[in-house]
Amino acid sequence: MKVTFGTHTLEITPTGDSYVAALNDKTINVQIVRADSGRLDLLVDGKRVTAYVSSDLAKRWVTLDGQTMLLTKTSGAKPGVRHDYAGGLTAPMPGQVRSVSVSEGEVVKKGQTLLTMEAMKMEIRIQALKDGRVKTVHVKPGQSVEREQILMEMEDE
Amino acid sequence: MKVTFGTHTLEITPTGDSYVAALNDKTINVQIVRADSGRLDLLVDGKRVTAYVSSDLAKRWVTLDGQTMLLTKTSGAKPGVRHDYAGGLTAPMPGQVRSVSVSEGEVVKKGQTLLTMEAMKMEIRIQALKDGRVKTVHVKPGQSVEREQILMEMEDE
Amino acid sequence: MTITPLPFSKILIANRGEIAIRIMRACRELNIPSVAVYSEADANAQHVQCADEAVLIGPPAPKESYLNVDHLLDAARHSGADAIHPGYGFLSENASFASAVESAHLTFIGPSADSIRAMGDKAESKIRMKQAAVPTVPGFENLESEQEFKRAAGEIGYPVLVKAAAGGGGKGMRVVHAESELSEAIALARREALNSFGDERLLIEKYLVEAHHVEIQVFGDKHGNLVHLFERECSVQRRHQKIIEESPSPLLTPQVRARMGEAAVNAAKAVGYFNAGTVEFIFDPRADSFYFLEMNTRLQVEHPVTELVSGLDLVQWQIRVAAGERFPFEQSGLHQRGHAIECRVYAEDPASGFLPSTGKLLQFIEPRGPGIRVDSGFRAGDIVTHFYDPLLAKLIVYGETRASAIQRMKIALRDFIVHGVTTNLDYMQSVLAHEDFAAGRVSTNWVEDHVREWTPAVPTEEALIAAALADVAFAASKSQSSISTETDPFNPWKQSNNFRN
Amino acid sequence: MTITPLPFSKILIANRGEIAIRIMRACRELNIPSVAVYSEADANAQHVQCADEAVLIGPPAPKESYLNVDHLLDAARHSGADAIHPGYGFLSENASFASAVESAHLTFIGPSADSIRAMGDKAESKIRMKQAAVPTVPGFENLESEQEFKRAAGEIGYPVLVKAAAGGGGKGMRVVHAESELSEAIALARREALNSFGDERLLIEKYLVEAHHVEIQVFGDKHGNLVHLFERECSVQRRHQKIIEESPSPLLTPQVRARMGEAAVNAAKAVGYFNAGTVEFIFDPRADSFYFLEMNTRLQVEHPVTELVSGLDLVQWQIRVAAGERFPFEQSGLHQRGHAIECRVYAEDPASGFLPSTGKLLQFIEPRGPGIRVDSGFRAGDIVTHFYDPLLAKLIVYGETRASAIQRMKIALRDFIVHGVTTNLDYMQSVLAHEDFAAGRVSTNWVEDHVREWTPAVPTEEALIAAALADVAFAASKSQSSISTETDPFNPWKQSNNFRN
Repeated sequence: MKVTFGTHTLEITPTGDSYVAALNDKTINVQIVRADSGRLDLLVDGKRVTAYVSSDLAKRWVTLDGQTMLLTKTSGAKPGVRHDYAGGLTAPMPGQVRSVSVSEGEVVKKGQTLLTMEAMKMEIRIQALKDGRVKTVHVKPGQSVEREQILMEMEDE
Repeated sequence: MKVTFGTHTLEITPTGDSYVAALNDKTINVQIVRADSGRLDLLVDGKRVTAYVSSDLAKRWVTLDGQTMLLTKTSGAKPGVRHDYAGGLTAPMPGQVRSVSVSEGEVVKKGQTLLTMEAMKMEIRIQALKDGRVKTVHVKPGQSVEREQILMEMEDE
Repeated sequence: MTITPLPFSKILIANRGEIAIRIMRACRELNIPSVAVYSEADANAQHVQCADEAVLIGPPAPKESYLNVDHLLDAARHSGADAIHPGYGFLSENASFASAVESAHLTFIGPSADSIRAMGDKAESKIRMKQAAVPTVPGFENLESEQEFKRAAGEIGYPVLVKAAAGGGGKGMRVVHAESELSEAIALARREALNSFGDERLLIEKYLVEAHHVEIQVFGDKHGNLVHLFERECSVQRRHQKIIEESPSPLLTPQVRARMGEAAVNAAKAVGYFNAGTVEFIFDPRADSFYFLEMNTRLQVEHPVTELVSGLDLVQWQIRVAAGERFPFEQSGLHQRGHAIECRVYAEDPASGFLPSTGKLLQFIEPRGPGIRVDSGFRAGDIVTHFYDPLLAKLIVYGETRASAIQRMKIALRDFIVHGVTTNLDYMQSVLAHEDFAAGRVSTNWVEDHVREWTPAVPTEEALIAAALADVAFAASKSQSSISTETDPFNPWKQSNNFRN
Repeated sequence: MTITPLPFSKILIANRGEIAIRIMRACRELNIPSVAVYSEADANAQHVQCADEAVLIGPPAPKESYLNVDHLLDAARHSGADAIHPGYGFLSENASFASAVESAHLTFIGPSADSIRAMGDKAESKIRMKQAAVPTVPGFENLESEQEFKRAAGEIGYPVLVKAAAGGGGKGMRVVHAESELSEAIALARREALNSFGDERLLIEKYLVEAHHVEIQVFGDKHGNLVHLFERECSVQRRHQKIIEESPSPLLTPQVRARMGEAAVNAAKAVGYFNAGTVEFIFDPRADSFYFLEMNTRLQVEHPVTELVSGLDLVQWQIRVAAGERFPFEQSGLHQRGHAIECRVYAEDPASGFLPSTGKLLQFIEPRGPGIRVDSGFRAGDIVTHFYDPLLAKLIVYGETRASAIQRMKIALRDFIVHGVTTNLDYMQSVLAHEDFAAGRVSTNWVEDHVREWTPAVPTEEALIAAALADVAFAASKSQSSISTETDPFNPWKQSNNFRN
């Protein structure tokens, strides 16, 4: 079984009562001691490891030793889809657009407030990441937006 | 859907977004508000009820309002199988037979110790429930027994 | 030795989340049925499941549900509740609501509307405190034009703090470092103030750079008894909102503690206070001086740390005091014992400026063990929406000493498993492990500096392996709840015969 | 303000279940890695999952694993542990084990082998206590023939108690009401004594009918400081084993408490005691008199109630004292605060004479909330076997007063969900709700009388409906973790328009 998370590809092979994982030119012996309710008790090269794992489509949430990591399962052939759409400003969280301070074609400075959003009773300012020109504005004040929805697109001046 | 637990038979009929349960000539409206991980949030005739339910083959463990009940799903046609095998003395719990104090054919008095078992570091005495005669002894000292395994059979004198 | 029956037949809790559940637990313990209210977004929320009854009060937007006084009073009438507990946030510090509750012949579980009004107006309260000889921060109130703000800020000296006169909880609050930032800060703060409190008035005051936030819990019955339950140190903040609180403060000497407690009791007495309240101070550890900041006329998010060190149940006492009970204790009989710390577990991403995170909770496993308490509002399967505050749970620990409480908290944070939303759990671990925290050197702007050094965990080899194997393992265990290997890897007989000889 | 590093690099816990986990938590908090030991039946047990390392020590039978001194010492050597904590039960009160541990140049986390030996022999300890002017129960030791037992019993007067000289925990103990029962009781007690302690000697003493079991927690460091941490009332018992314990006792006056505490400290001093120990007394509330029963030279199952009222972590202190630390407190600085109750949750059937119940835990949901602590040894999916004590968990609550602690415990018992084995949860609810318990009138034989009035819950209509619907509902929610109905039943707009106007 071959699995890819981002830039890491693992080859997992069952061998009797355990598994061999090949990763980054290393070979690791893994045994599943117990698996229930999103919890895995493993022996990784003889060391006891408890991992909590949840799946949400291609995403895998993993907690190990109190550290939580989010992995995305990708097809090994293609690079993963990037969330920060090139040149686009996306909504950091779901909410409502409060105001749009710029119009299409306007030249803006790095750090300038382009748009404000409201979510969870907070006001969030969306600012320009660098100097440039507003290419397209996709949203209007009052509009509800999803997380990672593209709000506006920028281009170099 | 018709379900029988012991002497009670329920008829459950889905109606739109809820169910109608017919039980003991009563009709009860039930709605499932949420169901996950062995927990049911119900509306029973409009009253909020949280029930914890687990299944183990035909058995159903149900906790309601802090009271835990064990139900056994039976076929509506036949009465349930009785656990206290007629005339037989069964092991109250899994363990090991320590000693057998009587032999086949022996006449015994009510309350007389017939056999001792050991389980969980305790010594348990199996006593005659009434006066009678030992018909058959099925076990030997040192033998491991399961819960409800028949240890010996008795007959009237 | 039985509990005296209280005069309430039913209590409506005008709140949601962990605090609604906390209050319902207290109701249950006092044998009083509780009524939950909920918005359309909260139909499946834990606080609804936890109550004896529940009433829908409107759409998700707070203005149309949890902040809607008419709907709440209708819900109380409808359900036959005779008292209302407002929790914290929402309408808890709204004097008009307290008045409306009393006008409807219901008991408001909190202070009088007059006390709330007096302390709710930050400008007015500051004047009152000056009169009561409680030390206050240099600042100005009742400013209108931008010119007036500019003049005031110049006189105080930058940095200054612009904040809502009616505010609290960090909403409508902005630090301004230079005159060029003042105009936008005023506009934003005004809008947030209006949105959060329905009142856009602002005040301006000196912003202390190395300030610590130390507050005193006060409590009064309706018979004139007013005590304090010692301090809480609440200096670990982001966006002016507390994330870690503790009691005792590592910085207060017994002398300063006594003086601060006395000042807090005087502040509360000046407004005829009863029920639970908190007097917040800015504390300058270099000068051992403190200034009155504001009084929160309600139960505080961080009340559990006080419960653990004082041994008192603050929420039960809120209900008892509202019912007219008299304190059986006096100030001299109250003592701090041990050390308590609270960490607020938020659905938010510390790596992206603590922006809230939403989603379905795929796992939600609370830590447990001696000295660990979790006040939470969620369970696995629940959905965290963007409509409300992203507080998932409060993790509180008790230890004999500060060092042992810190150690216990580090472990508890590691044992708290939340999947489906990003949380600040990992970040708080780094704060607890930091030498500045151990030394009590964390002032209110420390997080802003420290979070830049912090990065979330990078996937390890073991994480990649666990993620890959999970698909296999959980698929195999679907029909049964666990799988076990027959052979045991630690079997010593595999290696040697030393035990069998 | 950091924790002083202790001289142990690794601690082996020679036990299993909840107490092994409790000790591992303390190790983690003191930054010391822990080593679990386990039998073949416990390969998947929680205490194994909880440890930093785990070593298999033999087959399921305790004699071949948890009671096997050689295997335990080999495991310690193998893993590099330099101290051993015995927990309670198993080898915890075995002087030879304590000696063997010290001979192997490891630290035994407990009292000296000499103290254990002196108190372990019930006959010898009674003589010692008489010498130390600690009041003792009338009785006889060193009896051999049945004739001698008969003569002794006759002299004391029936009912009498026959018990193991080396015993503890109700094992090898029989109440004899008449001479005709004496012979079988001696035979059974001898066999149990031999089986449990490897020593068949018995003693005989007066059995007090309305007796209460009150015990005093003592604690000594290795520098001659010996304090007591007040009493625990442990009169709710079945088969001479405690099921509910509390502190303070509802029956003790401050005067009796002080006298009993002093007697306990004297008892401990008489055997040069250090580390945690418990002096058990029989208490006659009508005469306010008490008699020394025995001393348990180990940590007690019910230590959490003392932790909650004293604010001290007894297990951490056991390790610290073993490491040579000195108490930073004195008797005068120790106080009881509030009230704590413990309920022992057993896999057993109260309706069948409290016989143990075995099986797979289909659900195991622990109650939570302020003032609730659960020390457990299981999680859902675990299997309860017949090899060991059927204790699933200890549920402990804290309240400001006894009445509020009882109320909190009632709720916590209701919220504890265990499926797959029969438990005593429902039965304990009936005890907590009984007027005799509220009035503190429960003596040690109360359960035997009371349990006859008690019957388990009869399936209700709602239970039948829930059981029938579960098959449908859980089948539907297999692919997703929860299902919700679109329409909300509490929608007030369905009934009226009062909120929309």
